[in-house]
Amino acid sequence: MDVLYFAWVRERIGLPKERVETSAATVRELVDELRAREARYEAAFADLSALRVAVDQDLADFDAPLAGVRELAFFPPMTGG
Amino acid sequence: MDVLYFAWVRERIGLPKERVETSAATVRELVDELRAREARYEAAFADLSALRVAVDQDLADFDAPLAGVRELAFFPPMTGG
Amino acid sequence: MRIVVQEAPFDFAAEAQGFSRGLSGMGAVVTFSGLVRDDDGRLAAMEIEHYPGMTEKAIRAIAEEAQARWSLGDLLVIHRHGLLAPGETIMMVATAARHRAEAFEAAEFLMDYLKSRAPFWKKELTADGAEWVAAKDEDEAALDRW
Amino acid sequence: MRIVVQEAPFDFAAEAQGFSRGLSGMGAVVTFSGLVRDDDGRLAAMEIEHYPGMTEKAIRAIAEEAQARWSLGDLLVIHRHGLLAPGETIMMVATAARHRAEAFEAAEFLMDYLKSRAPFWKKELTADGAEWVAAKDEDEAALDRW
Repeated sequence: MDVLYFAWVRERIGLPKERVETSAATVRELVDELRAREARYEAAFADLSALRVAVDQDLADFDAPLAGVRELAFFPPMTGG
Repeated sequence: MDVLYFAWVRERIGLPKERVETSAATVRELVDELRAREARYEAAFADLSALRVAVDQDLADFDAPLAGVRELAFFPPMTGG
Repeated sequence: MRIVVQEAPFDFAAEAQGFSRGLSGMGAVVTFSGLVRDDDGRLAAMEIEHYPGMTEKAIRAIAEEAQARWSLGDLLVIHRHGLLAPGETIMMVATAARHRAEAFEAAEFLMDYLKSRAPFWKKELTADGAEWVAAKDEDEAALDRW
Repeated sequence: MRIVVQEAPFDFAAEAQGFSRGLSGMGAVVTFSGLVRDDDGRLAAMEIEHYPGMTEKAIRAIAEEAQARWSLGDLLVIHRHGLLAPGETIMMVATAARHRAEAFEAAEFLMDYLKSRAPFWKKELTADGAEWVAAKDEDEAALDRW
């Protein structure tokens, strides 16, 4: 699945997009996998309350299932307008 | 004192402005004088709850005193904007 | 602060642009414009009567109250009188503030007060005759919000 | 309904005029425009990042919700991304309705949701470096109104 990062999440992880193969069942499980992988993910995902997640371009929560998902995105709370 | 009429008050009384000499102490007393004077005033002032009054170009109520007043105006509730 | 009462049409776009250009340090601009509405295709024109002298005074008092309540970068009120065709712009307000809530609230305050406290009276002219527009209870009630 | 997401500047006045001209039977038009605010004279530029694809989808969903809640003659949303200088117009919304309350409410609804539910992120660039603008609790709380 494609995983996208925006704003300071992108900056901490160091790239805007990557291809991730996972057997994680939910967003939260994938986050745990990534955090265990490298310090930059740990830095980005340290405080999930400061993060938002979109599943296939719709806002979702961290318990959302990953089955069939093509695009996942992590970013801080939005500041549009 | 100058007495001005606007909108349907003007139409019922038949003129936009007139000079009125009165010894009425309040707006309400003047209204009573005018109503007693002619049917067109009676028609205009029949329902005071449907009227507004301005004393020297400030909204006022019918108990406002007339001493020193130069300009009085009667009109229906405003419909600006 | 700029307040204009006039019979002639005005250019909403140019006014809005001029208003925005004069600002400094503001993050939010709200405009409202009121148009002559023809609900059933029968309206030939709208005639707006006003009280010269009191009109300017009343609008200025409303605008000063808005400035006292909110921290505004600027505000503009333009209101026409006379004969207007359906679709024509009757009036506009513009407000500028640092944040959106202030700009919106000030614009709504101005509109609520202009509606019921500025001496304008609207008359609708149709093929069947002329009729004064009645003030609505809800417009008077809108003032309770402030 | 028209929704535009673009990097290039847009002409607020021309957009507002075009919006108003296309209307029929509407009595009220509200516009909001958001400008790059420089609070202390230190801002060199604002950079706005967005999520292509999701941005348009999210704005469309917000706009459709506004149309479902209010009877609108039309609505317009334009939002820029990329690098903007202080004073530049970031975005605008316009709403048209028969009466002013609907037009104001719909514009405020659009703004509250665009602020916190459309995927844009603002970064302030100053001589001292760059800093992401933090979302405010009050912006999240503003959604409770709807």
